[in-house]
Amino acid sequence: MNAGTQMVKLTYREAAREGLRDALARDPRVFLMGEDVGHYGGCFAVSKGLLQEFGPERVRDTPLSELAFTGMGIGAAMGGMRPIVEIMTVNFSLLALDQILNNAATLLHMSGGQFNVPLVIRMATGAGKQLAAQHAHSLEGWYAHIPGIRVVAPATLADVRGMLWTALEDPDPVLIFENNTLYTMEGELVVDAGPVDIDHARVLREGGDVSIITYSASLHKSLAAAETLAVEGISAEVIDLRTLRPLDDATIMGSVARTHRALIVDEGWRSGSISAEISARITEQVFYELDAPVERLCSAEVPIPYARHMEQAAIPQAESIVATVKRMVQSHG
Amino acid sequence: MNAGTQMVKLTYREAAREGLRDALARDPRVFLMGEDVGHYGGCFAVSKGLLQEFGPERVRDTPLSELAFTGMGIGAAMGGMRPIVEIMTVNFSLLALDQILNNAATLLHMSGGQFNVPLVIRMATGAGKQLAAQHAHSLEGWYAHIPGIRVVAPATLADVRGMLWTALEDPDPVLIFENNTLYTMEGELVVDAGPVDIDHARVLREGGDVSIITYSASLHKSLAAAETLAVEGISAEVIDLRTLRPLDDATIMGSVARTHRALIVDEGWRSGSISAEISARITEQVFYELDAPVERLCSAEVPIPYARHMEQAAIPQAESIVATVKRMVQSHG
Amino acid sequence: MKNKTKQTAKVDRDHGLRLLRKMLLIRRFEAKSAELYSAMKIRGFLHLYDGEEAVAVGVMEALTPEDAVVATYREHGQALARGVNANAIMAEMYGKKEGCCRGRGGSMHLFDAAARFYGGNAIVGGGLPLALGFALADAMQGKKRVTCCFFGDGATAEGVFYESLNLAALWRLPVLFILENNLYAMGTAICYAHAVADIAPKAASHGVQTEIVDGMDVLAVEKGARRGAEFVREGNGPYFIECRTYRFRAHSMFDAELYRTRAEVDKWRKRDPIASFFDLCREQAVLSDADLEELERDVAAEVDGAVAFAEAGTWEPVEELTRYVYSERRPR
Amino acid sequence: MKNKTKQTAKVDRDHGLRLLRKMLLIRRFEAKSAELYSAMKIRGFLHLYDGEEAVAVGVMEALTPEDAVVATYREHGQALARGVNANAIMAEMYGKKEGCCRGRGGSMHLFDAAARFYGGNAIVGGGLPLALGFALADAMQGKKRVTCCFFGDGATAEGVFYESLNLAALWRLPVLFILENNLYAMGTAICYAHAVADIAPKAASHGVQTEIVDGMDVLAVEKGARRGAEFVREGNGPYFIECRTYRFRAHSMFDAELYRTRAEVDKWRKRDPIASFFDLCREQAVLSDADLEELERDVAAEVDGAVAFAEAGTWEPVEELTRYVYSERRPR
Ligand SMILES: Cc1ncc(C[n+]2csc(CCOP(=O)(O)OP(=O)(O)O)c2C)c(N)n1
Ligand SMILES: Cc1ncc(C[n+]2csc(CCOP(=O)(O)OP(=O)(O)O)c2C)c(N)n1
Ligand SMILES: [Mg+2]
Ligand SMILES: [Mg+2]
Repeated sequence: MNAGTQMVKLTYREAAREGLRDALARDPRVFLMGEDVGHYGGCFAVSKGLLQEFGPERVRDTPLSELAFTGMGIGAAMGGMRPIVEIMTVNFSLLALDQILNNAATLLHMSGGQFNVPLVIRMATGAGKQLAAQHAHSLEGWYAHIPGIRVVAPATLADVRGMLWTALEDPDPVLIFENNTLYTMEGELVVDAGPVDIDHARVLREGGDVSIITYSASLHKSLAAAETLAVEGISAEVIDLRTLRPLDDATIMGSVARTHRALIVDEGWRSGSISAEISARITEQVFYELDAPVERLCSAEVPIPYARHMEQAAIPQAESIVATVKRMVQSHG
Repeated sequence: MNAGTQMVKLTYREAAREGLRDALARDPRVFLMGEDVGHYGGCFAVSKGLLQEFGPERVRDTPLSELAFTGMGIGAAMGGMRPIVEIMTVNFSLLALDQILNNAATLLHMSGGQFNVPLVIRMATGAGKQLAAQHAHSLEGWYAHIPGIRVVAPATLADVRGMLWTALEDPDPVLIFENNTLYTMEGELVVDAGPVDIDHARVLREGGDVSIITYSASLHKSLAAAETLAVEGISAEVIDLRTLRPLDDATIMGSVARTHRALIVDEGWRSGSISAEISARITEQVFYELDAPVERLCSAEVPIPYARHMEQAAIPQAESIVATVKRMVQSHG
Repeated sequence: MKNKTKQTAKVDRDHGLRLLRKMLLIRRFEAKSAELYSAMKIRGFLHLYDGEEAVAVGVMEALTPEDAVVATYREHGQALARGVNANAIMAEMYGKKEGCCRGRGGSMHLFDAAARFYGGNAIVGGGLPLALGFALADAMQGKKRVTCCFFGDGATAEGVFYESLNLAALWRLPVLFILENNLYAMGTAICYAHAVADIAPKAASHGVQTEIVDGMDVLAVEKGARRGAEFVREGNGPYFIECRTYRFRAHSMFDAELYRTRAEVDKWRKRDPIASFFDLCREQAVLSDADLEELERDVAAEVDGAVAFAEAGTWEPVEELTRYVYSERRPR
Repeated sequence: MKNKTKQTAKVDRDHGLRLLRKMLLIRRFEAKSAELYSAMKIRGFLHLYDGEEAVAVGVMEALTPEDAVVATYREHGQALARGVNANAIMAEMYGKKEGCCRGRGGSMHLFDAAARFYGGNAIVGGGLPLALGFALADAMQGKKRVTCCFFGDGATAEGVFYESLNLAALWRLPVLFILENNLYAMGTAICYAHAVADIAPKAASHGVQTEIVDGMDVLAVEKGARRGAEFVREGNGPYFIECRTYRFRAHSMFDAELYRTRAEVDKWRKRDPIASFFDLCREQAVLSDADLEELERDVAAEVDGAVAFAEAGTWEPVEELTRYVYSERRPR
């Protein structure tokens, strides 16, 4: 067995760390900067050990200055480096949004094509850990509104490791959203897993009755739901979007054209979510293939509450996916 | 003729100013703060003269500190005042987004209902004045993603004057978006025009063949398009959404159930726009009433370019509305 | 530093009892909270104030019930010192309906209208503009009140800190800024986050009156806070106090403390604000070992009571999930 | 202020000609731009540098072609001084394809890769972090280059200014900060925006080396900038120069100038940087009236040429609308 096929057991967190290590080892232009990425070892322990391995020039602890260090990443990218800016969590990224939207996303266009911004920004996202309203946003779908950036949401070990590589090779800004509930997820990965494409969604489970279109943490709930549904004789196809901007319409429409029903599962707040965009596109592109209205299962439109039962009630669950699919399949035979 | 029915000719700008004057005169708790609202007279001359009329305690020029003065408005609102925070334009509001999303929108919920935030934030929005990428965002639909706030977009003189009043009486934060191309629009208004509701969309023109669902500057383009279409025998209903959060589903669905076709016209970027949300809801609520797929006419997904011909090509126009409606009506008789 | 050394400070018995009790309550309440965290009764983030008790307790002495407090996410200490009910806090951390925020806020979001305690804020620096707003509202309404705002050294790297200082000074707002400088922002030592580790001169450069106090000395903090509150209340504009302190425990329950040495922590522990204040009181024959024992019993009972209250609490029905997103009553 | 008075400064002829020509070019180019604005050839916002020419021209003298410049939205002056082609700028303001940004940027977004001119930025303070990034990239790549960043007094109220100062000082980044203090942010006089109108001490409190120069005196600006650039280039970290200047005309073409008096403007006009520099050169018998006339003719020709170039330019086809949103070539 050569390295390419040797499998190793690890967590999503470790896979993310391997991705960072690959990147730092591979390209001297790459460096990581953000709050507590160094001495603390990363707020989710993702970058643990990297300061020791690569030194303080390459693994840079920043002050709590999200706006300035994100903008600094943009400038450094334009200046020939390949920065990875870590904004601890999406909740704090609002402080940096001006730089992301008004500079990272627009400089190429405003300059008439003169300057591209090969920047990667990583952040944790999502609810589920009882961190309450200010620490539980799921805004990756919201970010996908912005032209000029790419938005990816790795749900698997291979993706969290490999998307970083591809993102660093991209000439334009890429935002990587890692759901904070996934870090402890275990799985297997080939030892020297490499880059993965960031242009396509992936059908993770084939099925004929309904297409469940989802991403990130909800992918795993959707796969669990599909298992349950299978027992009851309902065959659900499960699509991992992987990239939220630009969306891979072909994979989505291909699936819906086969199953004639679509459910989008999304941890973002419902109104104005990425799931609304997908629903609208399905209507626009394969309306006459639909046997039933496209449905969405999203988070409740509420700042995420602290109490566990309330928080879990606020976000989509395997049970609610099962129930929704059953209703969709049964009521519109 | 009494004051209540006496009409006066004025611009949208003047109507907005009358709204501010009403508010300042009516309630001593109301004050206006923002960049250049005082000595300069407002960047769009909306607040011209108000500093002289109400003094520097009530009309407060702020430093360029969007994050701090927006947050200060939140605190002042909780402290018993009724602040109107003016963020010159939506483009700069990104700097204040953390306070808007993490505080204004969440405090009521996080505090278990103890503290509401009766804050009004006004800002100009929109493209069309050749101000290029960093000064031409249309993000009002994007803001409508956030639970806990209300988002309104006055398209008429009555609304720009009256929505402020209603917003100030609302116990929760209200964001008012004024499209910068509307300030010079002229019209008539009753002298003592008062508050208007901010809960309902309005059918501004009735029609039977298609529902054009829109708001703000696009409303006027849609009305013009409807005129043109009428000449060609196509009867378009035009809905002014007025409030983008929460959406008035009843008015939208009522119309679509009558016309069986819907076109949403929106100056926001297409992907993840408020028009996607409306499309998704139509699918969810009146799918079986539809004679044709819901369509959207949005801005091109590009940072708005400076050159006039490019900028105009980037945003929806009456001509493109006419063309889209004709295609919709003709191809799916 | 303007404060005199504690040896010269005279304490009267009631005052000593009150300060010591408050600090002890915080210490014991939090020790119990940490236990309950391990027992999975409390979840999310839990940031202990262990070592910093003298700051909140000293500061609150200078405030009246009409004043307002804006806190951080490390705010059990700030809340307890302010007089927020321990039962309501514990129930909140359990996520129970009887919690001060009906279980919606948790450890990082304690609010109490009655105490004018305007919350924990989990966005570093996020409370600063709110404090300005309360102060502005008071000033515009002619109320001679103080708004006291807590924040850490980490927050002083955020742009909003400077925007807030300038605005407060420009408009002479009645804000008492309390910097809890514990030398670390999570795992980032102040030298890795600030080119100049002296924060007070930065505040002074914006025209804010500043003072530095020993944050391990509750009397020094109290004195500074009284000076500051008086200054602010008299309409002289904002006042900034840097309290030099240290957190004895990890940043949160997720912290492996890779960034500092045991020796450094031990050195600071020798300056424990509770032990040293009690020693002072004992030296001055104001308090005895028996007093301390009684206080400990009393505080233990309060903490136990809080746990019992929280345990007995109920869960908000999930049907209530979307309550409090918007106000329930609107005029039209 | 460190600079000596201009009487003592000695100018050599080539230097004098170069500085004067650059300032004149900016003045005449912008006067023409204002005309063209009224003629509706140029649209959007147009912010003139009239009165402030000595700042950009003086600063650019200290930079090499390898250095980088990050500008504001009032950047025709900065661009012309840096050597961005006048034709390309004018065509850009016409919105023509031949413009330096193919008509996509307009007046507020002039970019030029060849000149390492990284753009006008229409978000006040938005360029500061970018400048840090260029400087960091240079430092990490071992390049001894300077990144020069312009911004106004208004920008120094933005939090990002302080975040940037601290980071630049903390990491000793090779940034030359140029504050164009023209006493107003739009219509807000500095006294209404800053509790303390002295900005330099605020920068100094973050450990940044500071200096104040007379921004109406091109030689003083140049000297300061040379000191600063040298300091930065030698790896000593950032340097901050406050240039005290004044804008003679309205903030933009939409400004009724309600916030200042004619008399104040007239007072400042007496210190016109171009007239006073020419006077100095004439006093020193370095330049004559005839030289000035020739420069005027020369500059007029360049401006006319730019207008002709812009007029002759073409419109980017609307089919190209969505180009440059993403790069055209990607590795996979
Ligand atoms: C804007 C923002 N950025 C990052 C974080 C994550 N975070 C939480 S606490 C903390 C450190 C804050 O340090 P300091 O202000 O010194 O307070 P301390 O924890 O020492 O009391 C960080 C980085 C946050 N909550 N908010
Ligand atoms: C973040 C932001 N807020 C507000 C504005 C609107 N605005 C444009 S220029 C300006 C004044 C800036 O003043 P200053 O920094 O002193 O530069 P000057 O115009 O005097 O050169 C303002 C408020 C903006 N462009 N960006
Ligand atoms: Mg700290
Ligand atoms: Mg200025």
